Parts: sequence; structure tokens; C-alpha cells
Amino acid sequence: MKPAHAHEHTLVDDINELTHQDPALCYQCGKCSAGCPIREFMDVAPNKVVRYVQLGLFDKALQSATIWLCAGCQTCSTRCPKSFELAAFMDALRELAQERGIEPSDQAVYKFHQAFLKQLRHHGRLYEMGLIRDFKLSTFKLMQDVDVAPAMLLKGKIGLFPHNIKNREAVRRIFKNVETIEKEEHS
Amino acid sequence: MKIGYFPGCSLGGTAKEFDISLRAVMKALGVELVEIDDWSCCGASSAHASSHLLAVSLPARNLLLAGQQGLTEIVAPCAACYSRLVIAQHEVANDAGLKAKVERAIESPLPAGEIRILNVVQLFERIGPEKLQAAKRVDLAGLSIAAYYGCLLVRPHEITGFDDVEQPVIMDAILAATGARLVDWNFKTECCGGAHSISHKPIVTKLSKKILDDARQSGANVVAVACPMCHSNLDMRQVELRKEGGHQDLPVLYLTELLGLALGLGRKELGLDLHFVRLPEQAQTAPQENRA
Amino acid sequence: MKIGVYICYCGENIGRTVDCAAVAKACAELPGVVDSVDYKYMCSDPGQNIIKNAIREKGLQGVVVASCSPHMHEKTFRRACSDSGLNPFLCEIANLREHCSWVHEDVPAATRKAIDLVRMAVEKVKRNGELEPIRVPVTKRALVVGGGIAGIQAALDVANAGFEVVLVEKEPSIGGHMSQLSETFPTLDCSQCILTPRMVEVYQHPRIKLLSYSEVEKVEGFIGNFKVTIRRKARSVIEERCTGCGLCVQKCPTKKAPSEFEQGLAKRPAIYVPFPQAVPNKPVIDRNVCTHFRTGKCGICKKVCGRDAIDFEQQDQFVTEDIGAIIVATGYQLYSISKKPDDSAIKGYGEYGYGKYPDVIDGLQFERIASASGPSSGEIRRPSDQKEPKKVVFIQCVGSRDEAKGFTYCSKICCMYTAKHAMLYKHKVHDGEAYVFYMDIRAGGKMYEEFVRRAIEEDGVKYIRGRVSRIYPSGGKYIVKGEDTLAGEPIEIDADMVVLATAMIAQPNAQKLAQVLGVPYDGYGFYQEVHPKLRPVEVSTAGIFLAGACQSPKDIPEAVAMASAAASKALVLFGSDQLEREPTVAKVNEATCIGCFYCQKVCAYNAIEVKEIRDRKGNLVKTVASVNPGLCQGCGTCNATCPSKSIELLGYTDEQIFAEITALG
Amino acid sequence: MSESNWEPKIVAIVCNWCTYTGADLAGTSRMKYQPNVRIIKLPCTGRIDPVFILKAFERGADGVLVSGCHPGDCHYNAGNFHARRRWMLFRDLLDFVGIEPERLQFSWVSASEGRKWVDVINGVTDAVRARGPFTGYQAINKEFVAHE
Repeated sequence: MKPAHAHEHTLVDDINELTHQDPALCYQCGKCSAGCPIREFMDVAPNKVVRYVQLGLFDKALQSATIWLCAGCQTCSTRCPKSFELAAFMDALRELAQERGIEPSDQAVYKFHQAFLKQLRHHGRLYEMGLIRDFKLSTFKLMQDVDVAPAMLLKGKIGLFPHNIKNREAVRRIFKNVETIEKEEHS
Repeated sequence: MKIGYFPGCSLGGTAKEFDISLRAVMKALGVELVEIDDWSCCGASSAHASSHLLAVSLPARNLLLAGQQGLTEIVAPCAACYSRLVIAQHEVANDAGLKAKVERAIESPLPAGEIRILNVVQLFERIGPEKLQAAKRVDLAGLSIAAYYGCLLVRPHEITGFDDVEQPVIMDAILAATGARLVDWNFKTECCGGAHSISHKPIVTKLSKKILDDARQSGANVVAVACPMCHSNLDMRQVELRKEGGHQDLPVLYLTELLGLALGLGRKELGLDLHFVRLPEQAQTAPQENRA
Repeated sequence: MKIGVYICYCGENIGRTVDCAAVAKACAELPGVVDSVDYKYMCSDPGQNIIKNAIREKGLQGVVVASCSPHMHEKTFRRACSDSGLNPFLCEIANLREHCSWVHEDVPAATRKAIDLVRMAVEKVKRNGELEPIRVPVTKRALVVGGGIAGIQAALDVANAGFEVVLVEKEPSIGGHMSQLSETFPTLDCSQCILTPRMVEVYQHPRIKLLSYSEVEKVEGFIGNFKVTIRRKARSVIEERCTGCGLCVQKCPTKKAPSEFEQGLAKRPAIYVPFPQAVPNKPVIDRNVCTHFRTGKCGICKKVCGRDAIDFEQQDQFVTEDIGAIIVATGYQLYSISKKPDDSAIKGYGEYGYGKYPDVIDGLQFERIASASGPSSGEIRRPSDQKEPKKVVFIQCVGSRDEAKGFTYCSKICCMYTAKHAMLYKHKVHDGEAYVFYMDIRAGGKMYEEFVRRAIEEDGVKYIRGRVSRIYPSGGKYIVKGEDTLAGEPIEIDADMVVLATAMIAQPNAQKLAQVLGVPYDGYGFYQEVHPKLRPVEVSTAGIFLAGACQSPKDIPEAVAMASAAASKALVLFGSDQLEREPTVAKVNEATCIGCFYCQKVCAYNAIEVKEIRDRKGNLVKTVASVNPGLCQGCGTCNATCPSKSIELLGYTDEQIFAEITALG
Repeated sequence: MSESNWEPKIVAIVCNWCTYTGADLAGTSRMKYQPNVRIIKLPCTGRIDPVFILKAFERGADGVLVSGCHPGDCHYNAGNFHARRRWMLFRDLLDFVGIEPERLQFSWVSASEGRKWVDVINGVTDAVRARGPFTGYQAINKEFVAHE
């Protein structure tokens, strides 16, 4: 274990920028992990992810499946005695892991988000059929939900064709502009 | 009364009946919904997992459109959309640097005036229980409802300022107008894992089961929801739970559907036949079964 | 003028941020300064000698010491001056430590500021006058507010030293929270066994006047000379007549009021004695519950009383007492997890049910359940169904160390009493399981750590490091959701009963009483001592001392020690017949006073008197204001109010302050 | 001093019991704030004569802070109450004289509020820095000369 030096720019500074809160706030009571609905499916307890960041063990934090499995329900943030926004912290770690090119430990969630954003970028709105198709193709979980999807289709709840918004260009430009701004900030 | 409407993607698809029932109930109550022209997805639940700026900019575009349309109050029935919209609004209001970046991303300054964003429960709070009471046609005495708020309606409390964050009661109070009994239960705000509905079905099935079991044990014969993701999880996952065996169906209805029934609207008008688990025809007005 | 300036490095405390040598050099150039010296520790003996010698050798007429806050060492340096024959009020302090070196980082800027501060002090001291201390008599009689263990101890100490004590208790009986406890850590002494004799001693003490069911209404005057008004709340029972036979209590038909003493776990009648060992053992009628007061009917108590001691007509009465010193020992209350109003800065615990689950109780309720005199006679029974709980979860730090709910501080005693609770439980329910959720174990104290280890090693209490996120009922049990942060494992326990170690917080009326007494308090409502280390029982208002948990959370040994300390401070005061007071009081210029008496209107101390000026033949020339220096507290409001500038606050005259401002540079 | 490195001069007139002690606490807690402030200690804000404030401006202060005990907490029971009443009248007067109200601030800082003291000082310093140097003192000076 090699503690990070105070003056060099670390993941902690990036987290501070994105979330406006210092991970040092956390006093490791574990209430977040205690209340987390997804806790039993995680490889690393949420409080431990914060601990890794506090210790400067950034890779361990960024490589955990926990950051991807976090459902963003904010039970932790709501009950945290230090009012630490752990859900926002997890969002930040996901973003920073991607920025650093770290292979997401939970591919399913990652692929889902990718598929989701792709739909969004193309159509301006979520095209659910397209999302399921892309997600299945990328994860090879072809059979899952097969029984439910046709039922959805029959009920008319999932459209076969996408609903495009009129000004799809506007949404595409948002994606582009965000990428440009983020690139500028990192350089 | 006239109010802006941000349906969000789900209400055009998997949560079609939420849209159908909301429109029907609003019509019955004389409230005009003005849909935001050419609205786009708010980014939930994926944008915030990859870019904070994107997660704020996508809702911001919709706030911009609403502002251009002169709307000062909008309802976002989907809890996830509601959450993204209020968070985006809060963040740009409190972080000038972020605001500047967002305005660059959407290529326009944000509207200066305040736009009030309501979730569906707040919408009914706004309309007022008296109005609901006055329009009531059918007494739903046969129903024992477990009102399920889910995670995103009440949180983060500093931003939503809506109801009690641990023991919310406002949806219960609104549904009480139907004449149904509201049960006190444990998992009003427990997360169903909605974000993982597609990526990790077993997780969601397990969480949904826990929630449904507690609702039933607390004496409920129907669960009321105000979120499309909660609905698709709790309703659709019962298909798997049936296969696992030992499962007893528990209908899951949108808040708007229950209110619609009380207003005397037809099951079809409310999209009730679109659910996987059907509400039995007689359930709503049948005398309540004995509960121990 | 010959002024000496003495710059202290305070080791590195000032020297690190302020260039003290440069300050000394710059100050040597100031007009009137004949000596300017920097030294490592000015408050040390050699440091003080530099000043003393300079006063003698250079004939200084004023001294400025640039050092720490005047609240720290002003007295020290004034004494040094007076030792060498310079009037102590010709010494001024420039605060270079608390107001400069400790709060700034930039050395040149801090040094510039230091020079400014010294220059201001130099200009002021040039205009200081010689002042002589004022002497006032001391009333050798103490008031103790609060009759818990701290108040009892303080009252007994002062009374046993030979002085009179007035002990005021707001409840019908003294004893406080300690009387509710079952056993005490770390010895497991029975609480009432050790407390009751003290309560009786108070009652029988010839020099203690006990006013129970009473509250302090008003405090006037100042150290050695307080006048205190006390409200004696209407008891509806004439204490002098009542023998405490208890017949009225037995016969009262209304028996449904929740007992305060039993923490709501049992009921009491409308006329009641809080607990059997109460002192005084005289009942009181709860007028909100009593049938007679609600409907005008009943009156059984009055009929059965053989001594005619029941008085339905009784009104609150007010008594005034002359007091020399006040000891405040008003204690604490327990935080409740119930829902709080939306605008409150303090939140309840919705995730633990806001107090709606009957078997989720607090520490004092557990004390009553475990107490031999409690509602279940010391057998462990849970409130909902009176069954013996086989699995009990104890949760520490509920409300404490939880800034989201409103309290950042550690309540200090919960680690110990939770260990005690778990231990008592295991001693009484041998086949039971006890779990403790904790964040840290703070067991600093004689035999404390050993006590906690005993609970774990000998009694098999299972300690789990982590906060609990949720408690909810399920099938007659309570599901407690936690995480063992040491193992990194989620934990769910199906408990029969949950005991919350809720925070010790300030009394609900702490702020109001503080304003009556003139005692400062912190953001939580705890009373503020003058100095956390060196003056822990004094407050900034002279003559008032603190004891026990009104100052911050404390256990019994600490509260008792603090009470004895407060008592000894009162006794120090009572050791002299007269008291020296700071002579910084107002003074009237009779020649220019026009007798408008605006000063009298704004004076909070009635210190302005009317003085008639007569000529030699006795004819009235004019009436002017005159200050009673014994009453004047030196606030200076009169000075700022006077339209003809005829009243001055010595030590803070217009001339002195203008000089300071002019010297700003 | 050239325009670019001008630093505002702030005078804080504070009471001995609450704010002075609160400022001491900021020191003992090693909190940091901007070094522009010079404190003048009075027993109570009730002692403050509005002329002190004018004098400070006349002597080149760019901003003045008056701070005492919270309402109800005055060591002398009511001194801060009198100060507040005087203050209300005085504020209008200042406006009349042409001193921008931002240059003069009033706050309550108790003996336990070290953090608040830091925030107040930084706030006043920043506000006054944004206003720039106070140049109206010559005018006040003239008033003083005429008065005396």
C-alpha cells in the first residue's frame, strides 16, 4: 500500500470536482452498506469502496463491480450520518473508471448503459426494443427475457419501431458538446 | 387548470398504461395536460453512470423547451425522470460553473424563470383531495392498498423536499380518497433495483419478491406505484416468481389507475388489461376478506 | 509619556507567523515608546522580570504586552506591573496569538497586522488612568439549580463547609436521572442504594433549604450579591401539613397517566409521588390529568387526607433569595428518535420507526426494565407483550455523532452503559443473545475498558462494528439490518427487542434558563465554560459555576467531581468578606451632567442614582446622575447614550477608543 | 500602495464576552481568515457610539464590522438590544452621509462560534474588496473639523 501524496492530483481531486464532497468525510460506520438493497450481490461493500479511495488504493475502487452494481437508489445518501452523497460518489467513480479506460467489472451493467445511451443518441428518446436488442447482442444473453418481451410486444407496450424526436440533431449535439467540454477539461 | 407534461420514454412504451390512465384521470378532473413539444429523454438511468455533465444537460434541454413554451409548472410522472429533472435544476441553480457548461452543451441559455417540477403524487396534492372526493363515483372498499413510493420519489430529500423520506404518507392520503384501506408496511421506500431490470434480472426478481411478500404479509391485495420502473419490475417479475412456485399473484397498479377506478372510469380506459398480473374484476368493490 | 512594549514569541505560536523582532523594532519608533523588547515567553518568570525591571529602571508610565488573548494572561501581566509599583490598569494587551498568528498564514501580512495592533494598544494605554479596585460585600449563601446527583453533591459540599444552600429542583422530587438507573458502571452498584442516602442527607441538612417543584424565574445583581426570584409551582398539596402517608395516592381513581419516572412504561395516578424513595416524599397533583381540575368533580384525595393537606386553590408562589454564588446543575435529557417538525434542524430516525415500535426502546427505558424497582420488578420483559426477549440488539450512537440528525458530538457515556445493559441482560436471561452495534468503543476511565472486555469475554456479548441502517417489524420480531464492517459482511438479526443508546442532549429549556442566569451556551444548548481546560466550571458571568451534564455529556463520577469543583469555587468566594471587582465602571461628570437621566433608563442594573447638588446654604442647585459602583457592571450603554457626554466608562472612555481608532494607520 | 495590490482595511468593533471570545476560539481552533481586520474590544456593543464608526471611516477604514452577542444572550442582559436600536437609526444616517451600507455590517457571533467569526470576516473582507477603496473620508473629515 502506497499512500498518495497530498499535493499531487489524484482521483480524490476528480471526485471532489464532480461531487463537491471530500471522501475524507466518511468515518466508515458502514450504515450505507447496512442499508444497501444490492449489498449481497456486490463484491466489495460500499463503505469499503470509500475506504479504498481514502487509502489511495484507487484501482481497487475503480475495478470493483460494486460501482457498477450500485442502483443509485440513494438509501445510503439519505441515511448517512455525515450526509455523504454516496450515490453521487458511485456515479463519479463510474465516470472516472471509463475516463481512465478501466475495464468495467460488471459488463452487463456497463453494456446496458452503453446500449441505452446509443438509443438515446440516435433517436433522442429511448427505443426499448433497440435497447434490448443491442444489450442482448453485446452480452450474448439472448434467451433472457425472451418470454416476457413478446408479451410486452403483444400488449403494445414495446414498439417495434423507434420513436424519433423531430430535432434529433439537438440531442446529438448535446452528446458531442459534452464530449468536447470534457476533453478540454482533461487536457 | 393547465399543466405542462413531460411523459418520458417509458410512458410511451412499457408504461403505456401510466400515460393512458394519467390522461384519462386528468380529463375526468378537468385538468389540461400540455405536452412539452419534441421532448427528449432525460438520460435516466444511464447518463449519470457515464457523464455527470451529460446527466445534467439532457434534462436541461427539456427544461429549456418547457421554458420556451411558457410552462411554469410541469409534471413528470416517471419517478426517474422526476428525479433527474429536479436534480438537474438544483445543480445548475447552485453551481454557476456547471450551469455555464450545461448552457454550452445545449447551446442556449437556460430559462430565467423558475419551473416547478411535480411528481405524480405532488400533482394530485396540487389538485387537492377535495376535488378527488367530489369526482368520486365508485368506492374501492374491497381494496387494501400498499402504497409503494420506491426510491426516487422522496430522495434526495434536500432537493425534492417531498414527504417524509423514511415513512412517507402523502400517496396514502391521496389514495384514501378511493375508499380503499391503506396498509402500513415496511418497504414503502425500499429499492426494487429498477436500474438493473434488464442487466441483472435475478437481482431484481429477488428484490421484487421481498417487497411483494411484505406487502402481502401486511394485508395488501394490491400495490400502488408511481414509477414505471417499479411497475415493470414488480408486475413483470411475478412471471418468474410464478415459475419458482409458491407465489401468489399480487396486482400492481399505477396510482392513476386506482384513482381512475374510483372516478368510475373503465378498466380499458385505464389500461388495466396491459398488466401481467390482472386485478380481478370483482376485487375493487368486493367486501374485504378477513385478515388475522 | 514613557511606554514599554513587550513582544512575546509564545515559543513558536506567535513567532512562526509574526516576525517578532521586526515588530519590536518598528514599535521602538512609536512616539512615547522608550523600551521595546521581544522575548521567547513573556509570561514566564524571566519574561515578567523584563517588564518589572523596565518599570523600575526606566520609570515606565504604561505597558503594552503583545502576546496571547487578554482572556488568558491579562491578569498575569497586570499583577507584574503592580508588583513593580505601576497601577495595573496602565497595562494593555495586544492579542497577537488568537487574533493574529494563529489565524493567518502570510508572515509579512501578519507582521504588519501585529504592528498595527501594538500601535493601537500603545495609543490607548497613553490615555489610561490609574484605577483602584472596587470592594463589595459577599452574601455567603449558595443557590444550586437542579437536584440530580451533581446538584446534590454540590449542595452537600457547600452546606457541609458551613454555608447555607438553597436547592431548587423543577420536578416534585430530587434525584434526577440517577434515581432511574438500575445499576451503575463499572462496579454494578445499585444506583438507588448509593443515591438515596444522599437524597435523605440533603433533606435533613440544617443548612439546605430544598425547594422542589420550583424553578428559577429571575436573577438580578452580580457576584456575591445576587437576588434570585424562584417560582414555587402549585403542588396542590400543602407540604408542611402532608406526612407522606400515601393514602391519597392509593385512593385516586385516575390511574392512567404515563409515569415520567418509569419512562412511560407504567402508569401513575393523578396525585402521585414520582417514586417510593422520593425526596420530599410529598405528593403532587397533575392538574392536566386530575378529574377535579378537569371537571370539578371527584375530590377523593381531599376527603381521605387526615391532615387536610390537599389545596385545590393553591397558586404558584414567588420567593426571593439573597445569594452570593450560583451553581448550575440542570443536567440533560435523552434525544428521542420521534419525528421532528419539518423546519427543525434536528431530525428523528424514520429508518428506526420514529419511535412507533413498542419494543424499540431507549437506554433509560431499559434501566427501568432492568431495575428491581421497575415495572417488571427487574425481570427483563419487552413492553409489547411482556415476554422475555431472547435476542436483544443494542445500538450505540443513535443521535450522537450523527450530524445529519443534528448532533456531531459523542455522548460519551453510551459505550459504557450499553456494555452494562448487555451485561445485565445476560446476567438475567442466561440463554439470551445480546448484540451490540457500535462504531468505536470509547472506554477511557478507571476500570472502564476492563468492564467492556468483561461483557465480551465473560458474558459473551457479541459486538458488531457498524451502524444499523434499518429496523422494521416482521412476525413479532424486529429485523435489524446492519453491516459488520470488520468482516465486510451484511448482517440481519431478528431481534425480540432493540435498545437504542440515544444521545444525551441539553434540557429543553436550557436556552431559556441560560438567558435568565446570563450564562453563555453552545450551539447545542450546553452551557459554556470560560476555558475548556483551565476554568472548566466557571462561566463568563462571575459568581456562576457549572456542574454536571448541563455543560456536556458526563457520567456519574465526572458529574460528581465537577459538582465538588463548583462547590469549591463557591467556597473560595465565601472565603472572603469582601470582593474586589474590576473598576471599569461608569463615572459621571457632575459639572456637565444636565440631569436628563437617559442613562438611568438604559441601565440594566439600577446602578444610576439621583444625586442632588446643593450650595453651601443647602439650596438645591441641580440634580445629576450618580453611579453606584457596587451595582455598575461596566457595559457602557449609558456612556453611548448620554447626550451631553457626561458619563464615561472608565477603561473604555471615548478618548481611549478614539485614540485606538486614530492609531489604525 | 498601487491600485493592484490594494487591500481593504477592516475595523471590527466587538464586545468582550461573545464576539471577542468567539474570535479567540477561531484562534485556538487554528482556523484561518484574511488578515485585513483590526479588532477594537469594548465590554458590550451597547458601549458603541456611532461616532466610533464614523471615526473609523475617517481614519481610512474601508469597512466596519460591528459584532456582539446574539439577541437574548447579552452578558449585560440588554446592551446589544440598545445597540441594535441605535444601529437602526444610524444606518439611515450613514446612507445619508454617502457611505454605502455594504461597508458597514452588523452580526452576532457568540463565544462558541469560531467558525462563524471566520465566515463573517471573510465575507466582509470580500464584500469590501469588491467595493474598492473608500474615498469618502475627506468629506467626513471636513464634518469632523466643523464639528470640533
